[in-house]
Parts: sequence; C-alpha cells; structure tokens
Amino acid sequence: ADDDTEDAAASGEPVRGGELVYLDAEIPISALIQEQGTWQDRALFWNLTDRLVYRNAETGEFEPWIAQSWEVSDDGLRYDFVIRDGVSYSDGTPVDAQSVARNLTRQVYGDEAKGLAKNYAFPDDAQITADPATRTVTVVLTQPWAPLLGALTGWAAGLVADSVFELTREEQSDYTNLVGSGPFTVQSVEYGKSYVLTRRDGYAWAPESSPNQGEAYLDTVAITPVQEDSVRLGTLRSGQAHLLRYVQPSEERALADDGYTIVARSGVGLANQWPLRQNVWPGDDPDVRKALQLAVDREQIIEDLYTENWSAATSVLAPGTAGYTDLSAEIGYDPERAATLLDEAGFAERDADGYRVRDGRRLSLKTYVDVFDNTAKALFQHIQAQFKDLGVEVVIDETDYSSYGQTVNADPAVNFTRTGWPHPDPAHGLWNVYSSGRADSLKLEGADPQLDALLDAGLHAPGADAESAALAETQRYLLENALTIPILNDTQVYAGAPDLHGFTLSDGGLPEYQRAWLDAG
Amino acid sequence: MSRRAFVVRRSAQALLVVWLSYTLVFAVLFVLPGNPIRDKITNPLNPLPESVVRPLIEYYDLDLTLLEQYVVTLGRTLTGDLGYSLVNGIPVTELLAQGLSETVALATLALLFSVVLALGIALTAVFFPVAAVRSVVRALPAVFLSTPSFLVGFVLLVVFSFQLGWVSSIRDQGLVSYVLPALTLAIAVTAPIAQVLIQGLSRARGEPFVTVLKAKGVPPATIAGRHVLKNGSIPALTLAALTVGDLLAGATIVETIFNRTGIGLITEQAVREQDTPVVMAIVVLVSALFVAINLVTDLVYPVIDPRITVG
Amino acid sequence: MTTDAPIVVEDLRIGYFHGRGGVADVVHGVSLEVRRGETTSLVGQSGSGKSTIAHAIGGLLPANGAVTGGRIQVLGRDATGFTPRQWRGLYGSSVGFVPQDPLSSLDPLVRVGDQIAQSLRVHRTVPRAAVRGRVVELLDRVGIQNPAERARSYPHQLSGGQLQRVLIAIAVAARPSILIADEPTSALDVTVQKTILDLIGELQHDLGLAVLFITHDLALARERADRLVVLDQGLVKDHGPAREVLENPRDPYTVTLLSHAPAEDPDRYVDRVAPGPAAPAVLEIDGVSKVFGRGPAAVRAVDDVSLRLTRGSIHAVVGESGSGKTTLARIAAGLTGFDAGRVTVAGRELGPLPDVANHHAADLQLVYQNPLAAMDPRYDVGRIVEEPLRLAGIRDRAERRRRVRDILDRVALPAAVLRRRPREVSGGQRQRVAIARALVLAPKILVLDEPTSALDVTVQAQIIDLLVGLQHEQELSYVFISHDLSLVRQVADTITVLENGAAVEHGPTRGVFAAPAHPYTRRLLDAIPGRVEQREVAA
Amino acid sequence: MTAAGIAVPATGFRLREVSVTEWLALAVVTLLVVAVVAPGLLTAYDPLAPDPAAILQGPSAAHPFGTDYLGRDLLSRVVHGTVRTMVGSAVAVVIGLGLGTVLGLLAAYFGGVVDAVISRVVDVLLSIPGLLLSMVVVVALGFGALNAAIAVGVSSVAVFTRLMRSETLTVTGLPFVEASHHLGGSRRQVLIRHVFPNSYSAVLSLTALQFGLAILWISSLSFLGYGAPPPQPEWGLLVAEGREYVVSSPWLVVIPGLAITVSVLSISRVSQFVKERVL
Ligand SMILES: Nc1ncnc2c1ncn2[C@@H]1O[C@H](COP(=O)(O)OP(=O)(O)OP(=O)(O)O)[C@@H](O)[C@H]1O
Ligand SMILES: Nc1ncnc2c1ncn2[C@@H]1O[C@H](COP(=O)(O)OP(=O)(O)OP(=O)(O)O)[C@@H](O)[C@H]1O
Ligand SMILES: [Mg+2]
Ligand SMILES: [Mg+2]
Ligand code: NI
Repeated sequence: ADDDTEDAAASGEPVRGGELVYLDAEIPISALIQEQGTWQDRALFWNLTDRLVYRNAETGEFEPWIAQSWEVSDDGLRYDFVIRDGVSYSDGTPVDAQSVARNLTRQVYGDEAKGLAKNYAFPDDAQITADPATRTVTVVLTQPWAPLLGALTGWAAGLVADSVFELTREEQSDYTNLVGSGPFTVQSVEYGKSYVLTRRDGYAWAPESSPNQGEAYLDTVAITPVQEDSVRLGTLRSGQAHLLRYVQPSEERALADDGYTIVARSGVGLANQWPLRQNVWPGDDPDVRKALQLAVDREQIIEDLYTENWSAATSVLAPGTAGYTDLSAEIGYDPERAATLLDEAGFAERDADGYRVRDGRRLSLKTYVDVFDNTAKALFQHIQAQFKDLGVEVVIDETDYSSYGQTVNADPAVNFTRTGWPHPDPAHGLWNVYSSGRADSLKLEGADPQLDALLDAGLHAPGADAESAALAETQRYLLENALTIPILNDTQVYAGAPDLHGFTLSDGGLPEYQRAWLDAG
Repeated sequence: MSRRAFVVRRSAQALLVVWLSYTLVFAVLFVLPGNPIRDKITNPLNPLPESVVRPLIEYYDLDLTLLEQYVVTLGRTLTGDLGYSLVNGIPVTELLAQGLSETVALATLALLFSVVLALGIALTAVFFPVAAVRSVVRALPAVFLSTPSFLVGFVLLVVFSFQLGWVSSIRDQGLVSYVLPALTLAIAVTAPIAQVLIQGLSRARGEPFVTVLKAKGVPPATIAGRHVLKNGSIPALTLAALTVGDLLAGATIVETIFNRTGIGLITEQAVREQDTPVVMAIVVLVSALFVAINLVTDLVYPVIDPRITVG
Repeated sequence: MTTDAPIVVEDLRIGYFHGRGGVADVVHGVSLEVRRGETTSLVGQSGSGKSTIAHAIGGLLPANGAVTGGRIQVLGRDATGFTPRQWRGLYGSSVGFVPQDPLSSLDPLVRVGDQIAQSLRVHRTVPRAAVRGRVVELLDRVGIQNPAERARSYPHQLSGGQLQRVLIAIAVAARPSILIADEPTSALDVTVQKTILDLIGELQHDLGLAVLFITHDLALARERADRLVVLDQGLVKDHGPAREVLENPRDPYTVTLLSHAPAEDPDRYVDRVAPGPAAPAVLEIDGVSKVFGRGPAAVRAVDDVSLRLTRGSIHAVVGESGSGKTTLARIAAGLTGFDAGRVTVAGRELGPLPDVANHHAADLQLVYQNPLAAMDPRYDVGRIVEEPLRLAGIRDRAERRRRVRDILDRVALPAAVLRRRPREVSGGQRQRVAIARALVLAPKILVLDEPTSALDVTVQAQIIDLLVGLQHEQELSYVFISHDLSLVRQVADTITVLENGAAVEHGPTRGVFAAPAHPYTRRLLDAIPGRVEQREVAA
Repeated sequence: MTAAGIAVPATGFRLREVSVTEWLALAVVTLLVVAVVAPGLLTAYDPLAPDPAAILQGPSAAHPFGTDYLGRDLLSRVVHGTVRTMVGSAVAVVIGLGLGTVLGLLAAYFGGVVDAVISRVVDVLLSIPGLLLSMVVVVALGFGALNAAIAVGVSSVAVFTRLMRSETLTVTGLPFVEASHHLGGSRRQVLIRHVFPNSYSAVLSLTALQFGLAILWISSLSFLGYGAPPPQPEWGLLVAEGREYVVSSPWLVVIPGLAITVSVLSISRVSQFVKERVL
C-alpha cells in the first residue's frame, strides 16, 4: 500500500538540504539499543545506526548491508559474515570485523557488570570470532537459531562504536553518546522536547535497494515529541512540521484529501490478537473459544474504526512476514455458527441482560485495555459490542501504564490481554509469546507439549524452509484449536506534508530519513 | 515572639513537612506494584534470564528491605545525590534542573497573568457600572474552573499558532513561547483567587472608611485601586501562595499540550512509569518550594497589613 | 424658605431600593436649614433617617439609595441632580464629613498622616512641599500629643478618641464651609466626647463653619445646637431654635423623648425600695487583680478591686472605656480568671481559673455588652431563649416551651419574634431577648454590662423599667455596668468608680454624686452632657 | 470582632423574587435530577449501542449532540453519564468536605497537640502536588471511577481542612460561643450547636466550586488513563476521549465540556440561592 510514496518519489529529482520537522507521539526514553527501546527510540536507532543485514520491506528478502555477504552452514550452526570495507562510525573509528564481533557479543550476552540486558532476539549462547584479514566475523551456535538473520535486521541490532561499550549504563542511555555508522548523527538533545539529527557526511553504505546510495538529502531532522493528538495534527496542518506519526484513523482521510501523504506500513511480525488463557473459565472450553473466534467481524471493525491502511488479521502472523499462511477461512466471521456452537456448548439460555448462561453462570470474559495501543479503547469496545450481540459479556478493566504488566499477569480472573507486535522474526516472536518457558500467554504451563514442540521447531529450524514449514503448522495449530483470536494487522501510520518526498518506512514500520527530501524553498 | 525566633521555628516546621512528605511518598511508592526495573524483569513479552535479572536487582538496590532502601535513599538525598532516572538513565538533578527552570518561568508568568486576570475580573465584577456586566463577570470564575485546560490551550493554539502563526506550537522562541501556556495555566488557577478577591473587594467596598475617602474628595479610581483593592486582596494573597501546588498540577496538562518539558510533564511521566528516584526528588523539591513560598508570605504579611505582627 | 444658608433642604424624600421590589422611601419630606457659623442638630431614634439625610446632603448616599423628591441646596447651588463628578467638586473642599464610627472609618493599611495628607493633596490646599508640615499642624490643632510621631501611626495604634480627632482633621483639612457630623461621639466615652465636641465647637468658631450635627442624645443637642430638628420615622416632628423646642415642645413625640432622657428625670425610680446595707451579700469581690499580658506590654485591667453586692440591690460600676468594667464583670461571671483576691458568688468561692462550661449558670448570669454578638446568628429567638434549658438537661419539650413563653411574657416580647433571628429584631427587642435568656434559668444575680448603651433613650427607658420591675418581682440583684452616669444616678443603690482598673471611689450613689471625693469622679460627672446647662438653670 | 462576618440566611422567600438566571439554573438542576433518576425520559438511544452507520456524525436532528467514534449517540451518553459524574464528584466532594471539616474543626477547637499534628498533616498534603497525590492514591487503590473520585477527594482534604480550621478559629473567638459556655454548654455541645454550623457556611461556598473542579479533576485522571472503565459514559471521560477527535469532530469535546460548565454554574447558583433564601 505504498502507491502514494511512489507517486511522491516520482515527482522529481531529490533536492539536497533542508530541515525535516517530525512530530512523534511519545518521548524517546533511552538509547540502550540492545534492550529494544520503545517505538520512538527505535525510530532513532534506525537512523543513527546500521545493521549487518537489511530486509527489503517491499519484497521481504534479506539484503546485504554492513555485511556485504554471508554464508550459513546447512546445519544452521555456523554463520560467516564478510564485513563491508570503508564503513566507519561517526567518531571516525572503522566498522571492522573486531567491532562487529564485539557488538554481536554484547547482543548475545549483554553486559552484566553494567547491568545491561541482552538482546532477547538473539540466542543465549554463541561463539563469536573475528578475522580482520578476511574481514570476516564468524558466529558458531550450539543449536540452530532460525531467527538469527531476522534478529540482525532488527532495530536493536544496530552497530555501535567501541566508545559506547566503555560507558556506564546511565551514560549509554544518553542519545548524545550513541555513536553509530548510520546516515545521521545526534546533534543535540533536549530531553522530552527536541532531538536534532544531522546528516552524516560521507555516508555511502546504504542497503543496495535504497534509491539513495549516498549521503542523506536532508541537512537535519528535528524530532519533537508532541503527545497531544490534536496539537500534533494542527502543527502539521499549519505548516510548522513536515511529518508526524500516529493520527486517529478518523483524521487520516481528511489529511489525504487535503494533499497530505499518508505513509503506512503493516509491520512484519505478529498480528494484533487476543490469546485466550487456558487456566481460566471459559477459555478451557474449545467450543466457546471457537465461537468467539468466529464472532469477531474484523471487516466491520476496519470499516468502522480504521482506514484502508489497516487490514483485518488473516492469521496469527501479519501478511508479508516470512512463513505467513493465510487462514482467513478458518477464522472468518460466522455469527450463526458461533451461536450454534455456544448453544451446543450449553449456553443456550440468556439472562436478564441478554447474556448467555450455563448452570447459572454468565458467559463473561475479563480483560484490561491495552496500554500500548492508542486505538485500543475503541477497538475493545467495538468487539465488546459485537460479543454482546452473541450474548457474551466482555468486562474491560483499566490499569495504569506502569503497573499494566504486573497487574494483568497477576490477575487470575483475566481471560485474555492483547498481544502481537511487529517483530523482526516470526519464529522468535511466536516462541516468545506462546512458549511455556517464555511469556506463556495461554497460561498452559507446559500442558500442551505439542505447541511447545512446534514453537521450538520453528525457533531452532536449521534453514528458512524448515522455519517456514514449522511456522505454517504453528499458525494452523493455534487457530484450529482457537487458542487465540486474531484481530487486525497493526499498522504504523505517518502523515507527511505535500512538500515531503521519498519518505519510506522500514519493514518494521520505522522511518528512513536517508531517502527523504523536501521541496526547495 | 521575635521575628528571628519565628523564622527559626517556621523553618524547622518546614523541614519537618518536607521530610514527612518524602517519607509518605516513599512508603506509598514502595507499597505499589510495578517499577520500571521490575517491569523489565517481569515483562511478559520478554522475561529476562536470571543472569541478567540479578545484576539489575543489585544495581538498583531492589534486594534491600523497605527500611534499608529508605535509609540509603534518604542518606543519598541528604548528600545531594538524587541518583538517576530508572527509565532513561538521566541524572535526576539534570532532569530537574531543566524541568524546574522551565516550570518556574511558566508558573511565574502564569501567576502574573492570573493575578492580572483575577484583578480584572474582580474589579469588573465589583465596580463596573452596568449591573448586567457585573453579574456576568461574577460567573466567570466558575466557568474558568469548569472548562478543561486542554480545551483552552488548544483553542489558543489554533488561533495564535495555527491560524495567525504568531508563535510556534513546538519550537522554543524564548519568552513568547511562554505566553500561551502561561495564559492557559493562569485561567485554570485564576478562578479561586478571583472568587476570594470578589468577596474581599465587596466586603472592603462596604467598609465605612470608603465613605470617608469619598467624602474627602478622593477620586473613585483611587478609592478602588488603592484603598479597596489593598484591603480586599489580603485573603486572596494567602490563597495565591497556596496555588503553587495547583500551578504544578495544572502544568502537567498545559505542558503536554504546549510541548514543554517542565516539572509537570516530568512528574506525570515519572509517576506513570513509577520512576521512584525522580518522583522522590520532585516531592522534595516541590514541597520545599511550597513551604518556602508560604514562609515568605507569612513574613510579607506584616509589611502589607500593619495590624498583623509576625509570630 | 429662601435663605442664603449654606445648607437648605426642602421637602426632601429619600428611598432605598430593595432587591427587585422597588424603592421604599425612608425619609418623607424633610425640610431644614443650617446657617453659617451655626449648628443645626438632627435628633431622633435609631432608624428615623438621620444618617440617610446626612448622607444625602453630603452626596454620600449608597448606590441603592436615591433622592426621590424635594431639593437639596448646598452653598447656594441646587445639588439635587448633581452627577458624581459635580459632587466631587464639593467633597472635602466645601463639605466636610465626620462619620459615626471612628474605629472603622480609616483605612487600616495606611498611616493616619498619609490619610490626612490625601485630603490636602486631592484639593491642592497647600503646596506639595508643605503637606507634611500642614498634617502635623492639623493633628496638633485637633489636640493630638506628639503630632509628628502620631502621623506615622497606623489606625489600629490609636485610641477611639484619637481616631475621631484624626477624622475631624481630615474633614476640616481642605477648609470646608460646611461640616456634617453624624453621631461623631456615640462610640466614645463621656469624657472624650466632651473634648471632641468642644473641639468641633472651636473649629466652628475659627472657621465659621455651618455644622449639621446628628445625635440621638437630646441632652447633647440641648448643649450644642442653635437649631433643632426632631425626626421620627422620616418625618419632622418639631423644629426651630433649640431652646424653644426643648422648653415648649409642640409635638407629643418630642415630649416623650424628653421625658425618657435620664438626665431630664433623675428621680424616676426614687420610690424603689432599696435594701439596707445590712442585707446579706450575694456577690463578694475581695481584692481581686487581673493582669493581661507580660513584660512591658502588661495591662493591669483590674487592680485590687473589692465590691459587695447585697441581695436585692443594684450596684453600679462606672468608669471610662478601658477602665476594667467588663473585665470585672467577666471575673464575677467566671469567664475570666484572676491573679489575686477572692470572689464569692452566692456563697460559693470561684477558682482562679475558669472552667470551659459554666456549671453554676443558675447562680449568676452575665448579659453581654453587645447582645447581637452574644447570640448565634443562625438561631431564632425561640431557640436562643430555650438553649439554657436544653443545656441544663431539661428533656421535656412542653416544659421548655412553657418556660420560654413564660419568660418572653415577662420581658414583654411578642410571640411574633419567636421565629425571627437576632438580626431581624430591633435593638430593644434584642436586649430583651438577651435578658430573657439570662433569666430563663432563674439566676439570683444578673451582671448587666452596659445593657442600654446601644439603645435609644425611649427604648432604654423601657428596658430599665423592665429591669427594675423584674428585680422587684424576683428578688434579683444586679451589677449594673454603665458609662452613662445620668442613668446610674437614676437606678443604682451603690456605686464603684473605676479608673485604670483601680476602684477610686465607692459608696451610696446619691452620696457620691452629691459630693464626689476623687478628682476622677468629678471629671466624669462634669462631662455629663446637659449638666452645664442644669447648673446654669439651678444657679 | 463581631458576628458580622457570618452569613446568615434570611427567613422566607417569595417566588416572584426569583430571577431569570435563577429559574434557568433551577431548570438545569431539575434536568440533572431527571437525568439521574430517569435518563430514559430524555433520550431514547442506548448509550452503549454502537451504530456503524453513524460514526462520528455531527449534531443533527436524529442525534442532537452528534455521535462518537463507535456511532453511539452522544446525547444519550451525556444523559446516562450524569449519574456517574454526579456520584463521582459528590463522592470526591463529600470526602474532601467531610474529612476536611472534621479535621479542621478538631484542630481549631482543641488546639495544642491536636492542632499541631493536623496542621502538619495538612501541610504535607498541600505540599505534594495534587495531581501526583491523586495519581498515587488511584494507583494504590486500583482503577475505577469510584477510586478516582476517592483520590480526588483525598487530595482536596487539605484545602477544606485549612479553610474549616480558620473559619472555626474565627467563630470560636466570637462572643456567642463563650455565651453558650456561660449558659452551661459543654465543649462538645457548643462545638456541635454553634461552632460547626457557623463555620460551615464559608466552607459550603467552596463546595459548589469544588464540585466542578472534581469533575474536571477526575477527567484529568481519565486523560492519564486512571478513570472509569469503558464503555460506561462519564462526562470527564467523554471529554478525555473526545480530545483525540477534537480536530475533525469538535462536538465530542465541546458538548460534554459545556455540560460540565453549565451544570457547575447552575449548581453553584442554586446552592447560593438555597443558602441565601431557603435554609
Ligand atoms: N443602604 C441601605 N439600604 C437599605 N435601607 C437602608 C440603608 N441604609 C439605611 N436604611 C434604612 O433606612 C432607614 C433609616 O436609616 P438611617 O441609617 O438613616 O437611620 P439613623 O437615624 O441614622 O439611625 P441610627 O441612629 O441607628 O444611625 C432605616 O430603616 C434603615 O434600615
Ligand atoms: N483578653 C484581654 N487580653 C488583653 N488585654 C485585655 C483583655 N481584655 C481586656 N483587656 C484590657 O484590659 C483593660 C480593661 O478592659 P475592659 O474591657 O475591662 O474595659 P471596659 O471598662 O469594659 O471598657 P469599655 O467601656 O470600652 O467596654 C483594657 O486596657 C483592655 O485593653
Ligand atoms: Mg445613623
Ligand atoms: Mg466593656
Ligand atoms: Ni501499494
């Protein structure tokens, strides 16, 4: 859905210079890159650092970036990366094999002495060696780790200069200390107010598919967090900014009509979904689960609340993700069948409020509004109303941002909480969310070894084909058993002023300023 | 009691209050679930392995008991070491220094505006010759009080920034950038001051000395502006000193709308993320500020009202 | 009545707006004149419209007041339709105004010197540089000691008499030709009153002022006025040269007014049976002292005072303001502690520190100096009078009602006031309510702290009649505190004279009045208005 | 000091003395009561029923207040939201008023240690920024409309305590209090009969204002995500939610905002009226 961007790109020759003013919805928090950061942090990581491997957002293929080539052994245990020559960090030090090896070591192990966590997308163990002569970095695993290449394309895998490693945890959190090899460097930071990036002179190592192989066109990018939606929008519309992230879907159309560019990407990874906890009634009843899965009218949700940039979920994974399988037939909206299933499951009777009951107990589900998604309140209420038509009650509770994680985990009455986010690798994403050893979103506690085995198979698949096969099976298993209810494919929506061109998003929906330019004057 | 003894006693009380506020908030925060580090540790999406958790817990003293933590942090606070934000690793002193200068400028201007506004409203409500105007203006404090700040702020932005383009909605342009947020904040805190001022002026206007002033031939403007105003505004002064806290609370929303990173925004973020060191530092700072301002008001009183003696 | 007098008022009507209900006239066609160098006195009961007329003549009516008819002529100009701006031309420079209550008539936040200087500046009476000097001169002129120093004082640092002097200085600062004085001394002591009135007289003489002097005290008017206007409910009842009106009152109202003035009728209660000195004492105060404050700021409010109240008698305590009358009363009532001495009430000795709650409410009751302040403004009269019964633990509603009705009958209060709040009844009725509340527990002793000082002579006479009657019926004993010596002479059997907390003289009232032993007592007696005249008449 | 400072209601009032604004205020308050007691009389729509065909529609004949992001009728949501709003603010005000009054009364009347302790507690409460305090309270109590109201109430205790204390101090010094003791009243009797009722009227004036403040304050907590759970409507929540749509659908903010303003004005007008002429 990037026709608009292409139109803009086609409108003329790129112009060099100018300051791009970008309004984010949140305040960047911390420059601790391998700890993943928040969305707004990732948007900075993406432009300040480069990664070994690039995934083409249009094709979904891996491309060389800082690694000019790589080889993976057939057993999936050995990776050899040849590092591109002539790349340097913004402090002048070279991006060589030793530096890359140091980076990878930290991604895998973190830095205990400094209280730095590892990058969780990487395996727990790896032997990493550098050969400066051949500019090769070799990673040897004890067990195959299918997500490795995907993890290397992630925002958290950005390469940083040696100087960063010497700093304390607090110093590393500071963006002015983040030294990478990316197309931009940090010029100034005023916490919470403005983050100004300047063009890195001499940048010449963009991924090969990038239309701009040289330095960024823009002189500077000024990132200003503006939390109030209306102000962000007004600022863009009054011409004081060129770009913003996150507009309410209701505003999107009006902007497009007024000549603004809407740039959206449904990022790779997991679809937005509601995993049903198995240890809480009635999540343990397969018929009920199935009925719920069939009772969500996703198309209606998209039509009512979202725009054409958004799409209904068709599987556990988002389309475009490696191994994605379209299972829309399995979960398609079918209220009659849902009703029949519930009738058969013993929920034929209804109480005074119109909710179904069995043995005097109301068919009711409890959840908490997702705190990380600005559209969640409307979305949850919409599904709440759809379920009510079926005779199912959804009780929506709320908790604050800081205690959300602990509260939803600790509350034994919760039937589901929303999960599913963009993720650099689907096998790792699914494993992380569903494995009984990790988040265990279904609260199975190992009771379903088949699921664990499927997840492990994907994670430790020796090659891409094996990974895809395992993923297909996992998706089918999750949906056929109605363990989770996919809702929609998350989309990052950016609105650009008419004078902004060439602005694109990474596969994960992050802004790529290096390719963008502004009309002169 | 002598002036000096008074200052000493009140200062001791002030310190006690600051310490109690600190202790109270510390206890509450400790009892609450959640904290960004624990959150990171127990993040359902990313449970950290034990090997990573241990150093984090030790690094942040989470293994100590409540009392030990209290003693350690209080000790650090007393020596001026406010620590680092748990969320973004910025030294708390740095965060506060930035936020404080921002908010103090904002709050001062807002207080100025609100005094001017309150005076304008009260003088009009009490002295304006047309009764209908007086009763409309009299209702203003209640209107101000029940109008959401963000709406006021947004309307101001639409008019002055988006339409007229006089000020930037996002960029710092020095003093002009403070005008709209200060005005928004002022409207929020003006209401009670104006209300008390209206009452004070109405009362003072009915005092017999006003008749004497009139009989002397003093011009009505002087009577209103110099005598009635001075006498009627004493209760409003106490209230104005008490609104320091309201200014801060109001700053949270105003700073969000006008994109300013003052104490209000930092407070909101810190409480939201339960960033304990930042919250604690803000509590100490704000309560110290509050008691200091009230101490100063008490000392200023006798200067304004000779009938009051300190102590 | 066409004259060239500075103030000429013809058929003046004045009304006040009441909410949305329209205008109600309170002055119905009053005519008067004040001639150059003369004093016209406006006399009448409270609420008769005296202040209203004074304010109208000075252009000082409140916003809700308006002249609804007639004519006001000031210095030959018709001022009836004056705009505020035109009035301002007269304020201060032509018309000086001295208000009723000195205590709240000065801006408390401004030094008194500056308040006088303001008059001078507004009217540019003297060059800028000379203002300071002129202020000191004025203060000196009105008899304030250390004028240069006093000019720097704030109002709360001055006494009532000093404040009134400052107000007079303000009124005459811009050399007006007319002075309106609205009860300028009603809040002051007799002795101070005398000096203030003497001062106004001197100024009048020096400056040739036309003075409109308002008072409710006929004796005062007799002493000070050239012409007299008697007002009742907004109507002129009598007017003419003072002597003429007083000696040949034409209107029956003036006649009653005259008959109620204690100074005019010293022997009104002479038939009262007074108990002999041998009667048993119900209240004994023996060498009592009370000091307020500590160090240099200490005030000896009561200094070694002894007093004996025999059963069925009336003992008066007199003295200037601040002489310790109220403090003594409060000590006797057990409201204020004392530092030395002994107090015995109805055979029971009081401790030096008072209890919060009074367990002996039926022995002695105090009737407060200001009855309005001593009643809960939210209670109605019925509840106020009933309260002591409730507090005494009388549960029976009917019984309480009966006793309340009984006592209200006794003090001659109509049942109509039962549901009204203190503010909604007249001053005289209010004092009756206070007395009823004190009597409802049937105490043996009443301490009456200036029970009539806020009342008109007519009402005062009623209250005194009532008190004397009650005493007769119920064998009551009174401690009667007053600064009105004429009144004391009428009612009291024995008297104690206080000066600065010390009892300078005591004995049977008649004896003390006939032959005052102490110079202070003599000074007090000399200051009684009307006394000069009486002596002249006697001579 | 005289009793002049105490506002005393006059007895009795006549209907024809009621002004136009007072009639309007009474009408609004009546509407509020109807909305609380029988919301069905004012609107036929279900406040919770989404209508996909009518999402984010401006005010029209069918939907006089427009519709929200799910197509729910805003008039119906405002009307049905009255209960929660009124109850929420009332809870907040009652807590602030109740607790504050008792504390203030005790501090002023007993003085000494009691006063010192209460005054320090008040200072502490006042010195912690109100929003921070209420957020902390909500987080501690858990989420929900009631808890938000309690938090706001707790945060306003200090203001009420201070006011009540100073009023009580003034009243305690008035002669009629002493007079009542002199008539045999014990501390407790006098406190209940005279001191409390007379100190209360100034505090009550603050209450009407505080009522409006509470609605907004609760809605501020809603902005920050501490408010009532969806989908039940509540005015503050409506305002907070509508904020995200203010550019294209301003009525979502303006109408509930106006509802708050008009109600607060009317309530304070009526309470003043009642205080002056009925009580
Ligand atoms: N501002 C006012 N508004 C309405 N009515 C008033 C006002 N001032 C005085 N009155 C009424 O007008 C009448 C005359 O009052 P005024 O003050 O002139 O009496 P007065 O003779 O000066 O009494 P006093 O001896 O008590 O001073 C009274 O009934 C009074 O209640
Ligand atoms: N509670 C108190 N604290 C300090 N000083 C007091 C107190 N009560 C009275 N005094 C002082 O004691 C002296 C006597 O006062 P008191 O009230 O007994 O006089 P009074 O004769 O009743 O005067 P008035 O005629 O004005 O009522 C005055 O100087 C007064 O200022
Ligand atoms: Mg008068
Ligand atoms: Mg006295
Ligand atoms: Ni496309």
